[in-house]
Amino acid sequence: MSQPIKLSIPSHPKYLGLIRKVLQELLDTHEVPEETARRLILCVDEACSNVIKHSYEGPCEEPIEATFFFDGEDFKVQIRDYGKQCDSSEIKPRCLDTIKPGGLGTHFINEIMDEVSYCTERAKGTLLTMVKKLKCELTSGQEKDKE
Amino acid sequence: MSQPIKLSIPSHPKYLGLIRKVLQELLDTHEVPEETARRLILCVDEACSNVIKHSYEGPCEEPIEATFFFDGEDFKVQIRDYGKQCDSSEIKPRCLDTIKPGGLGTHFINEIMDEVSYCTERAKGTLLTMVKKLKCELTSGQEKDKE
Amino acid sequence: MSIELKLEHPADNTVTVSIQGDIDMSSSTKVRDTLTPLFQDNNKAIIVDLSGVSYIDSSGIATLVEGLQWSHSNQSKFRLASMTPGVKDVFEIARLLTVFEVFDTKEEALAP
Amino acid sequence: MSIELKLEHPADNTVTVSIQGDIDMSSSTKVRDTLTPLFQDNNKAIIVDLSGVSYIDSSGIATLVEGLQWSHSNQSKFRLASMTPGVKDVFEIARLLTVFEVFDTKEEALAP
Ligand SMILES: Nc1ncnc2c1ncn2[C@@H]1O[C@H](COP(=O)(O)OP(=O)(O)O)[C@@H](O)[C@H]1O
Ligand SMILES: Nc1ncnc2c1ncn2[C@@H]1O[C@H](COP(=O)(O)OP(=O)(O)O)[C@@H](O)[C@H]1O
Repeated sequence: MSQPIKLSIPSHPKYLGLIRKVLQELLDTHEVPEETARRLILCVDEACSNVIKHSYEGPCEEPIEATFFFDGEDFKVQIRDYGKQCDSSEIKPRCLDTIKPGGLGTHFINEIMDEVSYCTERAKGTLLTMVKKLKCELTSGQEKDKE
Repeated sequence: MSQPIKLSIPSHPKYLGLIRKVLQELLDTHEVPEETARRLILCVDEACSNVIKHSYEGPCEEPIEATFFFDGEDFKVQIRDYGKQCDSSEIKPRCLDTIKPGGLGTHFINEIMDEVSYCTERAKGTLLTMVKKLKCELTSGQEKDKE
Repeated sequence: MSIELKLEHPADNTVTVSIQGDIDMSSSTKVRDTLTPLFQDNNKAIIVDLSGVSYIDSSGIATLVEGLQWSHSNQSKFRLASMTPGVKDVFEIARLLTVFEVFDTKEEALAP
Repeated sequence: MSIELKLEHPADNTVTVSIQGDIDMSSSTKVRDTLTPLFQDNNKAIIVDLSGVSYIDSSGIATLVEGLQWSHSNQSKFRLASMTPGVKDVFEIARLLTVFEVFDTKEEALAP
Protein backbone atom coordinates (compact mmCIF):
# COMPACT_ATOMS: atom_id res chain seq x y z
CA MET A 1 0.00 0.00 0.00
CA SER A 2 1.36 3.39 -0.90
CA GLN A 3 1.85 6.32 1.45
CA PRO A 4 -1.49 8.07 2.07
CA ILE A 5 -2.37 11.68 1.30
CA LYS A 6 -3.51 13.56 4.39
CA LEU A 7 -5.39 16.81 4.63
CA SER A 8 -6.36 18.58 7.81
CA ILE A 9 -8.81 21.50 7.78
CA PRO A 10 -10.54 23.51 10.49
CA SER A 11 -14.13 22.44 11.08
CA HIS A 12 -15.76 25.07 8.87
CA PRO A 13 -17.92 24.76 5.73
CA LYS A 14 -15.69 27.24 3.87
CA TYR A 15 -13.02 24.52 3.60
CA LEU A 16 -15.32 21.88 2.08
CA GLY A 17 -14.52 23.18 -1.41
CA LEU A 18 -10.82 22.73 -0.68
CA ILE A 19 -11.24 19.13 0.39
CA ARG A 20 -13.35 18.39 -2.71
CA LYS A 21 -10.66 19.92 -4.96
CA VAL A 22 -7.92 17.86 -3.32
CA LEU A 23 -9.87 14.65 -3.73
CA GLN A 24 -10.83 15.47 -7.33
CA GLU A 25 -7.17 16.08 -8.19
CA LEU A 26 -6.09 12.89 -6.41
CA LEU A 27 -8.74 10.73 -8.10
CA ASP A 28 -7.75 12.26 -11.44
CA THR A 29 -4.12 11.32 -10.78
CA HIS A 30 -5.25 7.76 -10.17
CA GLU A 31 -7.47 7.79 -13.27
CA VAL A 32 -10.66 7.03 -11.36
CA PRO A 33 -13.64 7.39 -13.77
CA GLU A 34 -15.44 10.74 -13.57
CA GLU A 35 -18.77 9.44 -12.24
CA THR A 36 -17.14 7.35 -9.50
CA ALA A 37 -14.93 10.30 -8.56
CA ARG A 38 -18.00 12.57 -8.25
CA ARG A 39 -19.70 10.09 -5.93
CA LEU A 40 -16.65 9.58 -3.73
CA ILE A 41 -16.30 13.36 -3.43
CA LEU A 42 -19.96 13.56 -2.36
CA CYS A 43 -19.38 11.01 0.41
CA VAL A 44 -16.34 12.83 1.79
CA ASP A 45 -18.15 16.18 1.64
CA GLU A 46 -21.17 14.70 3.45
CA ALA A 47 -19.00 13.04 6.10
CA CYS A 48 -17.17 16.33 6.77
CA SER A 49 -20.45 18.28 6.85
CA ASN A 50 -21.72 15.81 9.46
CA VAL A 51 -18.59 16.31 11.55
CA ILE A 52 -19.12 20.08 11.46
CA LYS A 53 -22.84 19.76 12.29
CA HIS A 54 -22.97 16.87 14.70
CA SER A 55 -19.51 16.15 16.19
CA TYR A 56 -18.41 19.76 16.66
CA GLU A 57 -22.01 21.10 16.79
CA GLY A 58 -21.21 24.01 14.48
CA PRO A 59 -18.25 25.64 12.74
CA CYS A 60 -15.19 25.98 14.98
CA GLU A 61 -11.42 25.91 14.88
CA GLU A 62 -11.07 22.20 15.72
CA PRO A 63 -9.51 19.99 13.04
CA ILE A 64 -11.07 17.54 10.63
CA GLU A 65 -8.43 15.15 9.33
CA ALA A 66 -8.99 13.31 6.07
CA THR A 67 -6.65 10.53 4.98
CA PHE A 68 -6.85 9.00 1.51
CA PHE A 69 -5.37 5.57 0.74
CA PHE A 70 -5.08 3.71 -2.54
CA ASP A 71 -4.66 0.09 -1.55
CA GLY A 72 -4.53 -2.07 -4.64
CA GLU A 73 -8.04 -1.92 -6.03
CA ASP A 74 -9.50 -0.29 -2.93
CA PHE A 75 -9.86 3.41 -2.25
CA LYS A 76 -10.06 4.03 1.47
CA VAL A 77 -10.79 7.32 3.19
CA GLN A 78 -10.71 8.03 6.89
CA ILE A 79 -12.28 11.08 8.51
CA ARG A 80 -11.10 11.81 12.03
CA ASP A 81 -12.61 14.37 14.38
CA TYR A 82 -12.02 15.24 18.03
CA GLY A 83 -15.57 16.30 18.85
CA LYS A 84 -18.57 14.84 20.61
CA GLN A 85 -18.89 11.06 20.45
CA CYS A 86 -22.16 9.24 19.99
CA ASP A 87 -23.31 5.67 19.71
CA SER A 88 -22.46 4.76 16.12
CA SER A 89 -25.84 3.01 15.78
CA GLU A 90 -27.40 6.50 15.94
CA ILE A 91 -25.62 7.55 12.76
CA LYS A 92 -28.04 6.37 10.12
CA PRO A 93 -30.35 7.70 7.41
CA ARG A 94 -33.98 8.38 8.14
CA CYS A 95 -36.69 6.53 6.23
CA LEU A 96 -36.80 8.13 2.78
CA ASP A 97 -40.48 7.41 2.13
CA THR A 98 -41.57 10.83 3.33
CA ILE A 99 -40.21 13.69 1.26
CA LYS A 100 -38.74 16.23 3.63
CA PRO A 101 -35.55 18.22 3.97
CA GLY A 102 -32.51 16.66 5.67
CA GLY A 103 -31.29 13.20 6.58
CA LEU A 104 -29.75 12.35 3.22
CA GLY A 105 -26.01 12.54 3.98
CA THR A 106 -25.65 9.12 5.58
CA HIS A 107 -27.92 7.65 2.89
CA PHE A 108 -25.50 8.86 0.19
CA ILE A 109 -22.55 7.43 2.10
CA ASN A 110 -24.21 4.05 2.61
CA GLU A 111 -25.42 3.83 -1.01
CA ILE A 112 -22.08 4.75 -2.58
CA MET A 113 -19.46 3.17 -0.32
CA ASP A 114 -18.81 -0.56 0.00
CA GLU A 115 -17.75 -0.41 3.65
CA VAL A 116 -18.63 2.22 6.26
CA SER A 117 -17.66 2.08 9.93
CA TYR A 118 -17.59 4.60 12.75
CA CYS A 119 -15.14 3.98 15.59
CA THR A 120 -15.31 5.90 18.87
CA GLU A 121 -12.89 3.71 20.82
CA ARG A 122 -10.57 6.59 21.59
CA ALA A 123 -10.29 9.36 24.17
CA LYS A 124 -11.94 11.96 21.96
CA GLY A 125 -13.89 12.04 18.74
CA THR A 126 -14.68 9.59 15.98
CA LEU A 127 -12.85 7.83 13.18
CA LEU A 128 -15.00 7.16 10.14
CA THR A 129 -13.58 4.65 7.67
CA MET A 130 -15.11 4.34 4.20
CA VAL A 131 -13.94 1.91 1.54
CA LYS A 132 -14.83 1.81 -2.14
CA LYS A 133 -13.77 -1.12 -4.28
CA LEU A 134 -12.62 0.44 -7.52
CA LYS A 135 -12.10 -2.73 -9.52
CA CYS A 136 -15.58 -3.03 -11.01
CA GLU A 137 -15.74 0.75 -11.49
CA LEU A 138 -12.43 0.86 -13.36
CA THR A 139 -13.45 -2.09 -15.51
CA SER A 140 -16.85 -0.65 -16.35
CA GLY A 141 -15.12 2.62 -17.22
CA GLN A 142 -12.87 0.76 -19.64
CA GLU A 143 -15.82 -1.14 -21.07
CA LYS A 144 -17.52 2.16 -21.80
CA ASP A 145 -14.40 3.39 -23.58
CA LYS A 146 -14.55 0.38 -25.85
CA GLU A 147 -18.13 1.00 -26.94
CA MET B 1 -4.08 32.65 14.94
CA SER B 2 -6.48 30.30 13.23
CA GLN B 3 -6.13 26.55 12.92
CA PRO B 4 -3.68 25.69 10.11
CA ILE B 5 -4.39 23.66 6.99
CA LYS B 6 -2.10 20.65 6.68
CA LEU B 7 -1.37 18.52 3.66
CA SER B 8 0.88 15.49 3.61
CA ILE B 9 1.97 13.94 0.30
CA PRO B 10 4.43 11.20 -0.64
CA SER B 11 7.76 12.54 -1.89
CA HIS B 12 6.97 12.31 -5.60
CA PRO B 13 6.72 14.99 -8.31
CA LYS B 14 3.31 13.69 -9.39
CA TYR B 15 1.82 15.25 -6.24
CA LEU B 16 3.24 18.74 -6.80
CA GLY B 17 0.20 19.68 -8.85
CA LEU B 18 -2.02 18.65 -5.93
CA ILE B 19 -0.15 20.83 -3.46
CA ARG B 20 -0.30 23.79 -5.86
CA LYS B 21 -4.07 23.32 -6.28
CA VAL B 22 -4.61 23.21 -2.52
CA LEU B 23 -2.61 26.35 -1.97
CA GLN B 24 -4.31 28.17 -4.87
CA GLU B 25 -7.70 27.33 -3.40
CA LEU B 26 -6.64 28.37 0.08
CA LEU B 27 -5.17 31.68 -1.07
CA ASP B 28 -8.34 32.32 -3.08
CA THR B 29 -10.43 31.71 0.06
CA HIS B 30 -8.31 34.31 1.85
CA GLU B 31 -8.56 36.74 -1.08
CA VAL B 32 -4.81 36.95 -1.63
CA PRO B 33 -4.15 38.86 -4.88
CA GLU B 34 -3.52 36.69 -7.93
CA GLU B 35 0.12 37.69 -8.51
CA THR B 36 1.09 37.18 -4.86
CA ALA B 37 -0.70 33.84 -4.85
CA ARG B 38 1.22 32.72 -7.95
CA ARG B 39 4.52 33.58 -6.32
CA LEU B 40 3.71 31.86 -3.03
CA ILE B 41 2.70 28.76 -4.96
CA LEU B 42 6.05 28.87 -6.80
CA CYS B 43 7.94 28.95 -3.49
CA VAL B 44 6.08 25.99 -2.05
CA ASP B 45 6.51 24.01 -5.27
CA GLU B 46 10.26 24.77 -5.31
CA ALA B 47 10.66 23.87 -1.65
CA CYS B 48 8.89 20.54 -2.18
CA SER B 49 10.93 19.83 -5.35
CA ASN B 50 14.09 20.42 -3.31
CA VAL B 51 12.91 18.00 -0.64
CA ILE B 52 12.30 15.34 -3.31
CA LYS B 53 15.68 16.00 -4.99
CA HIS B 54 17.97 16.76 -2.08
CA SER B 55 16.46 15.53 1.21
CA TYR B 56 15.06 12.25 -0.06
CA GLU B 57 17.48 12.04 -3.02
CA GLY B 58 14.76 11.08 -5.46
CA PRO B 59 11.06 10.16 -5.52
CA CYS B 60 10.06 7.77 -2.75
CA GLU B 61 7.19 6.93 -0.41
CA GLU B 62 8.38 9.13 2.47
CA PRO B 63 6.10 12.03 3.44
CA ILE B 64 6.40 15.74 2.75
CA GLU B 65 4.21 17.68 5.19
CA ALA B 66 3.10 21.18 4.33
CA THR B 67 1.36 23.36 6.91
CA PHE B 68 -0.24 26.67 5.98
CA PHE B 69 -0.99 29.35 8.59
CA PHE B 70 -2.76 32.66 8.25
CA ASP B 71 -1.55 34.68 11.22
CA GLY B 72 -3.03 38.17 11.07
CA GLU B 73 -1.29 39.77 8.11
CA ASP B 74 1.31 37.02 7.78
CA PHE B 75 1.08 33.94 5.65
CA LYS B 76 3.36 31.24 7.00
CA VAL B 77 4.16 27.90 5.42
CA GLN B 78 6.19 25.09 6.90
CA ILE B 79 7.61 22.20 4.89
CA ARG B 80 8.70 19.20 6.93
CA ASP B 81 10.65 16.24 5.63
CA TYR B 82 12.22 13.20 7.30
CA GLY B 83 15.14 12.80 4.90
CA LYS B 84 18.84 13.59 4.81
CA GLN B 85 19.89 16.60 6.84
CA CYS B 86 22.51 19.08 5.73
CA ASP B 87 24.09 22.24 7.04
CA SER B 88 21.46 24.88 6.32
CA SER B 89 24.21 27.25 5.14
CA GLU B 90 24.62 24.92 2.13
CA ILE B 91 21.07 25.61 0.99
CA LYS B 92 21.54 28.71 -1.11
CA PRO B 93 21.28 29.95 -4.67
CA ARG B 94 24.29 29.91 -6.97
CA CYS B 95 25.60 33.15 -8.45
CA LEU B 96 23.16 34.08 -11.21
CA ASP B 97 25.70 35.95 -13.37
CA THR B 98 26.42 32.93 -15.51
CA ILE B 99 23.42 31.70 -17.46
CA LYS B 100 23.16 27.95 -16.92
CA PRO B 101 20.48 25.44 -16.02
CA GLY B 102 19.64 24.81 -12.33
CA GLY B 103 20.15 26.53 -9.04
CA LEU B 104 17.12 28.83 -9.25
CA GLY B 105 14.74 27.30 -6.71
CA THR B 106 16.28 28.82 -3.59
CA HIS B 107 16.70 32.12 -5.45
CA PHE B 108 12.93 32.25 -6.05
CA ILE B 109 12.25 31.42 -2.40
CA ASN B 110 14.64 34.08 -1.11
CA GLU B 111 13.37 36.76 -3.52
CA ILE B 112 9.69 36.18 -2.84
CA MET B 113 9.52 35.33 0.87
CA ASP B 114 10.14 37.78 3.71
CA GLU B 115 11.55 35.18 6.08
CA VAL B 116 13.16 31.84 5.27
CA SER B 117 14.72 29.47 7.79
CA TYR B 118 15.79 25.84 7.72
CA CYS B 119 15.85 23.97 11.02
CA THR B 120 17.50 20.57 11.41
CA GLU B 121 17.43 20.41 15.19
CA ARG B 122 15.45 17.21 15.28
CA ALA B 123 16.14 13.47 15.05
CA LYS B 124 15.38 13.27 11.33
CA GLY B 125 14.87 15.66 8.46
CA THR B 126 14.38 19.37 8.08
CA LEU B 127 11.70 21.95 8.86
CA LEU B 128 11.62 24.85 6.42
CA THR B 129 9.65 27.89 7.58
CA MET B 130 8.74 30.61 5.09
CA VAL B 131 6.82 33.77 5.95
CA LYS B 132 5.26 36.30 3.62
CA LYS B 133 3.88 39.56 4.99
CA LEU B 134 0.63 40.05 3.13
CA LYS B 135 -0.20 43.52 4.39
CA CYS B 136 1.54 45.54 1.67
CA GLU B 137 0.42 43.03 -0.95
CA LEU B 138 -3.20 43.23 0.11
CA THR B 139 -3.07 47.02 0.26
CA SER B 140 -1.43 47.35 -3.14
CA GLY B 141 -4.08 44.98 -4.49
CA GLN B 142 -6.78 47.27 -3.12
CA GLU B 143 -5.00 50.34 -4.49
CA LYS B 144 -5.04 48.74 -7.91
CA ASP B 145 -8.76 48.09 -7.58
CA LYS B 146 -9.34 51.76 -6.93
CA GLU B 147 -7.59 52.88 -10.10
CA MET C 1 -15.97 29.00 -5.18
CA SER C 2 -18.60 31.56 -4.20
CA ILE C 3 -22.12 31.03 -5.42
CA GLU C 4 -24.18 33.46 -7.50
CA LEU C 5 -27.93 33.63 -7.89
CA LYS C 6 -29.84 35.61 -10.50
CA LEU C 7 -33.57 36.29 -10.38
CA GLU C 8 -35.74 37.04 -13.41
CA HIS C 9 -39.45 37.55 -13.93
CA PRO C 10 -40.26 36.22 -17.40
CA ALA C 11 -44.04 36.37 -16.75
CA ASP C 12 -46.56 37.45 -14.13
CA ASN C 13 -46.22 35.50 -10.87
CA THR C 14 -43.35 33.52 -12.41
CA VAL C 15 -39.74 33.77 -11.34
CA THR C 16 -36.62 32.01 -12.56
CA VAL C 17 -33.66 31.54 -10.26
CA SER C 18 -30.38 30.81 -12.05
CA ILE C 19 -27.67 29.41 -9.81
CA GLN C 20 -23.98 29.51 -10.63
CA GLY C 21 -21.53 27.57 -8.44
CA ASP C 22 -21.31 24.57 -6.12
CA ILE C 23 -24.19 24.12 -3.68
CA ASP C 24 -22.73 22.73 -0.46
CA MET C 25 -23.04 23.41 3.27
CA SER C 26 -21.20 26.72 2.84
CA SER C 27 -23.47 28.06 0.10
CA SER C 28 -26.87 26.40 0.60
CA THR C 29 -27.84 29.07 3.15
CA LYS C 30 -27.48 31.66 0.41
CA VAL C 31 -29.70 29.57 -1.87
CA ARG C 32 -32.29 29.25 0.90
CA ASP C 33 -32.11 32.99 1.64
CA THR C 34 -32.92 33.67 -2.00
CA LEU C 35 -35.67 31.09 -2.34
CA THR C 36 -37.53 31.59 0.94
CA PRO C 37 -38.80 35.14 0.20
CA LEU C 38 -40.16 33.84 -3.10
CA PHE C 39 -42.33 31.32 -1.24
CA GLN C 40 -44.07 34.18 0.56
CA ASP C 41 -45.05 36.15 -2.52
CA ASN C 42 -47.93 35.55 -4.82
CA ASN C 43 -45.70 33.46 -7.03
CA LYS C 44 -47.40 30.73 -8.99
CA ALA C 45 -44.24 29.24 -10.54
CA ILE C 46 -40.61 29.12 -9.50
CA ILE C 47 -38.12 27.68 -11.99
CA VAL C 48 -34.64 26.90 -10.73
CA ASP C 49 -32.04 26.85 -13.53
CA LEU C 50 -29.27 24.48 -12.42
CA SER C 51 -27.15 24.63 -15.59
CA GLY C 52 -24.39 26.44 -13.71
CA VAL C 53 -24.28 23.95 -10.85
CA SER C 54 -21.89 21.03 -11.20
CA TYR C 55 -22.04 20.00 -7.56
CA ILE C 56 -24.86 19.70 -5.05
CA ASP C 57 -24.84 17.96 -1.66
CA SER C 58 -27.59 16.96 0.78
CA SER C 59 -27.87 20.48 2.21
CA GLY C 60 -28.58 21.81 -1.31
CA ILE C 61 -31.13 19.07 -1.94
CA ALA C 62 -32.80 19.90 1.41
CA THR C 63 -33.21 23.51 0.29
CA LEU C 64 -34.84 22.46 -2.97
CA VAL C 65 -37.13 20.05 -1.11
CA GLU C 66 -38.43 23.06 0.80
CA GLY C 67 -39.45 24.53 -2.57
CA LEU C 68 -41.22 21.31 -3.44
CA GLN C 69 -43.13 21.40 -0.13
CA TRP C 70 -44.15 25.01 -0.76
CA SER C 71 -45.44 24.11 -4.23
CA HIS C 72 -47.50 21.22 -2.85
CA SER C 73 -49.13 23.28 -0.11
CA ASN C 74 -49.78 26.28 -2.38
CA GLN C 75 -50.90 24.63 -5.62
CA SER C 76 -47.93 26.31 -7.27
CA LYS C 77 -45.13 25.07 -9.53
CA PHE C 78 -41.57 24.45 -8.37
CA ARG C 79 -39.54 23.20 -11.33
CA LEU C 80 -35.92 22.29 -11.86
CA ALA C 81 -34.25 22.89 -15.22
CA SER C 82 -30.98 21.98 -16.95
CA MET C 83 -29.40 19.63 -14.42
CA THR C 84 -25.78 18.76 -15.13
CA PRO C 85 -24.94 15.03 -15.04
CA GLY C 86 -23.32 15.37 -11.60
CA VAL C 87 -26.39 16.99 -10.07
CA LYS C 88 -28.78 14.55 -11.77
CA ASP C 89 -26.80 11.65 -10.31
CA VAL C 90 -27.17 13.03 -6.78
CA PHE C 91 -30.95 13.41 -7.26
CA GLU C 92 -31.08 9.83 -8.51
CA ILE C 93 -29.22 8.42 -5.51
CA ALA C 94 -31.57 10.48 -3.30
CA ARG C 95 -34.50 8.89 -5.22
CA LEU C 96 -35.87 12.36 -5.88
CA LEU C 97 -35.49 12.59 -9.65
CA THR C 98 -39.08 11.43 -10.19
CA VAL C 99 -40.44 13.40 -7.24
CA PHE C 100 -39.46 16.81 -8.65
CA GLU C 101 -40.68 18.26 -11.92
CA VAL C 102 -37.45 18.17 -13.92
CA PHE C 103 -36.96 19.74 -17.38
CA ASP C 104 -34.06 19.63 -19.83
CA THR C 105 -34.16 23.38 -20.49
CA LYS C 106 -35.39 26.51 -18.79
CA GLU C 107 -37.64 27.19 -21.78
CA GLU C 108 -39.42 23.85 -21.39
CA ALA C 109 -39.81 24.47 -17.66
CA LEU C 110 -41.43 27.84 -18.46
CA ALA C 111 -44.14 26.31 -20.65
CA PRO C 112 -47.36 26.03 -18.65
CA MET D 1 -2.42 17.89 -15.18
CA SER D 2 -0.49 16.05 -17.87
CA ILE D 3 1.51 18.11 -20.32
CA GLU D 4 1.17 18.06 -24.11
CA LEU D 5 3.71 19.13 -26.71
CA LYS D 6 3.04 19.69 -30.41
CA LEU D 7 5.75 20.05 -33.04
CA GLU D 8 5.33 21.89 -36.35
CA HIS D 9 7.68 22.74 -39.21
CA PRO D 10 6.47 26.05 -40.63
CA ALA D 11 9.67 26.50 -42.71
CA ASP D 12 12.91 24.71 -43.58
CA ASN D 13 15.13 24.15 -40.54
CA THR D 14 12.51 25.84 -38.37
CA VAL D 15 10.41 24.10 -35.76
CA THR D 16 7.76 25.37 -33.40
CA VAL D 17 7.06 23.58 -30.13
CA SER D 18 3.67 24.38 -28.58
CA ILE D 19 3.37 23.40 -24.95
CA GLN D 20 0.07 22.89 -23.14
CA GLY D 21 0.07 22.39 -19.36
CA ASP D 22 2.04 23.20 -16.24
CA ILE D 23 5.83 22.78 -16.49
CA ASP D 24 7.04 21.48 -13.14
CA MET D 25 9.40 18.80 -11.87
CA SER D 26 6.94 16.11 -12.96
CA SER D 27 6.63 17.34 -16.56
CA SER D 28 9.88 19.13 -17.38
CA THR D 29 11.53 15.81 -18.31
CA LYS D 30 8.96 15.43 -21.07
CA VAL D 31 9.73 18.95 -22.29
CA ARG D 32 13.46 18.17 -22.29
CA ASP D 33 12.86 14.85 -24.10
CA THR D 34 11.05 16.76 -26.83
CA LEU D 35 13.55 19.61 -27.12
CA THR D 36 16.84 17.71 -26.91
CA PRO D 37 16.47 15.80 -30.22
CA LEU D 38 15.76 19.13 -31.92
CA PHE D 39 19.16 20.43 -30.78
CA GLN D 40 20.88 17.64 -32.70
CA ASP D 41 19.23 18.26 -36.04
CA ASN D 42 20.11 20.87 -38.59
CA ASN D 43 17.60 23.21 -37.04
CA LYS D 44 18.33 26.89 -37.40
CA ALA D 45 15.38 28.14 -35.34
CA ILE D 46 13.32 26.69 -32.53
CA ILE D 47 10.29 28.66 -31.38
CA VAL D 48 8.64 27.61 -28.13
CA ASP D 49 4.99 28.68 -27.91
CA LEU D 50 4.17 29.10 -24.22
CA SER D 51 0.60 30.39 -24.62
CA GLY D 52 -0.77 27.18 -23.07
CA VAL D 53 1.53 27.29 -20.05
CA SER D 54 0.23 29.09 -16.99
CA TYR D 55 2.84 27.70 -14.60
CA ILE D 56 6.58 27.10 -14.88
CA ASP D 57 9.06 26.34 -12.11
CA SER D 58 12.87 26.31 -11.97
CA SER D 59 13.07 22.87 -13.57
CA GLY D 60 11.15 24.18 -16.58
CA ILE D 61 13.33 27.27 -16.79
CA ALA D 62 16.43 25.03 -16.64
CA THR D 63 15.19 23.09 -19.64
CA LEU D 64 14.64 26.28 -21.65
CA VAL D 65 18.10 27.55 -20.64
CA GLU D 66 19.51 24.44 -22.32
CA GLY D 67 17.86 25.64 -25.54
CA LEU D 68 19.44 29.03 -25.09
CA GLN D 69 22.86 27.44 -24.65
CA TRP D 70 22.36 25.37 -27.80
CA SER D 71 21.41 28.48 -29.78
CA HIS D 72 24.51 30.32 -28.59
CA SER D 73 26.90 27.54 -29.47
CA ASN D 74 25.27 26.82 -32.85
CA GLN D 75 24.50 30.32 -34.13
CA SER D 76 20.86 29.30 -34.18
CA LYS D 77 17.69 30.90 -32.85
CA PHE D 78 15.88 29.77 -29.70
CA ARG D 79 12.85 31.99 -29.16
CA LEU D 80 10.04 32.09 -26.67
CA ALA D 81 6.57 33.25 -27.70
CA SER D 82 3.27 34.17 -26.02
CA MET D 83 4.23 34.00 -22.36
CA THR D 84 1.30 34.16 -19.96
CA PRO D 85 1.63 36.72 -17.11
CA GLY D 86 2.46 33.97 -14.61
CA VAL D 87 5.30 32.59 -16.70
CA LYS D 88 6.65 36.06 -17.52
CA ASP D 89 6.77 36.86 -13.82
CA VAL D 90 8.88 33.76 -13.11
CA PHE D 91 11.32 34.73 -15.89
CA GLU D 92 11.53 38.21 -14.42
CA ILE D 93 12.32 36.98 -10.91
CA ALA D 94 14.94 34.68 -12.49
CA ARG D 95 16.37 37.78 -14.27
CA LEU D 96 16.11 35.92 -17.57
CA LEU D 97 13.45 37.94 -19.37
CA THR D 98 16.09 40.05 -21.15
CA VAL D 99 18.44 37.10 -21.70
CA PHE D 100 16.02 35.15 -23.88
CA GLU D 101 14.56 36.36 -27.18
CA VAL D 102 10.93 36.82 -26.14
CA PHE D 103 8.05 37.62 -28.54
CA ASP D 104 4.41 38.46 -27.94
CA THR D 105 3.15 36.08 -30.60
CA LYS D 106 4.35 32.98 -32.41
CA GLU D 107 4.02 34.86 -35.71
CA GLU D 108 6.42 37.59 -34.57
CA ALA D 109 8.84 34.96 -33.32
CA LEU D 110 8.75 33.30 -36.76
CA ALA D 111 9.80 36.47 -38.59
CA PRO D 112 13.51 36.31 -39.39
N1 LIG E 1 -20.39 12.68 12.65
C1 LIG E 1 -21.55 12.47 13.34
N2 LIG E 1 -21.56 12.52 14.68
C2 LIG E 1 -22.70 12.33 15.36
N3 LIG E 1 -23.88 12.05 14.78
C3 LIG E 1 -23.94 11.96 13.46
C4 LIG E 1 -22.78 12.17 12.65
N4 LIG E 1 -23.14 12.03 11.36
C5 LIG E 1 -24.46 11.75 11.37
N5 LIG E 1 -24.96 11.72 12.61
C6 LIG E 1 -26.36 11.41 13.00
O1 LIG E 1 -26.99 10.74 11.91
C7 LIG E 1 -28.16 11.47 11.48
C8 LIG E 1 -28.34 11.37 9.96
O2 LIG E 1 -27.31 12.09 9.30
P1 LIG E 1 -27.51 12.59 7.83
O3 LIG E 1 -28.10 11.48 7.03
O4 LIG E 1 -26.21 13.11 7.32
O5 LIG E 1 -28.59 13.75 7.88
P2 LIG E 1 -28.60 15.15 8.63
O6 LIG E 1 -27.20 15.47 8.98
O7 LIG E 1 -29.19 16.07 7.59
O8 LIG E 1 -29.49 14.96 9.81
C9 LIG E 1 -27.93 12.89 11.96
O9 LIG E 1 -29.15 13.57 12.17
C10 LIG E 1 -27.18 12.66 13.27
O10 LIG E 1 -28.05 12.38 14.33
N1 LIG F 1 15.83 20.50 1.02
C1 LIG F 1 17.17 20.54 0.79
N2 LIG F 1 17.98 19.68 1.42
C2 LIG F 1 19.30 19.70 1.20
N3 LIG F 1 19.91 20.57 0.35
C3 LIG F 1 19.16 21.45 -0.32
C4 LIG F 1 17.75 21.49 -0.12
N4 LIG F 1 17.26 22.48 -0.90
C5 LIG F 1 18.30 23.02 -1.56
N5 LIG F 1 19.46 22.41 -1.21
C6 LIG F 1 20.81 22.76 -1.69
O1 LIG F 1 20.78 24.09 -2.23
C7 LIG F 1 21.20 24.09 -3.59
C8 LIG F 1 20.44 25.12 -4.39
O2 LIG F 1 19.08 24.73 -4.53
P1 LIG F 1 18.22 25.31 -5.70
O3 LIG F 1 18.43 26.76 -5.78
O4 LIG F 1 16.81 24.90 -5.48
O5 LIG F 1 18.78 24.68 -7.04
P2 LIG F 1 18.89 23.16 -7.55
O6 LIG F 1 17.98 22.36 -6.69
O7 LIG F 1 18.47 23.25 -8.97
O8 LIG F 1 20.34 22.81 -7.36
C9 LIG F 1 21.00 22.67 -4.06
O9 LIG F 1 21.85 22.33 -5.13
C10 LIG F 1 21.29 21.85 -2.81
O10 LIG F 1 22.66 21.63 -2.66
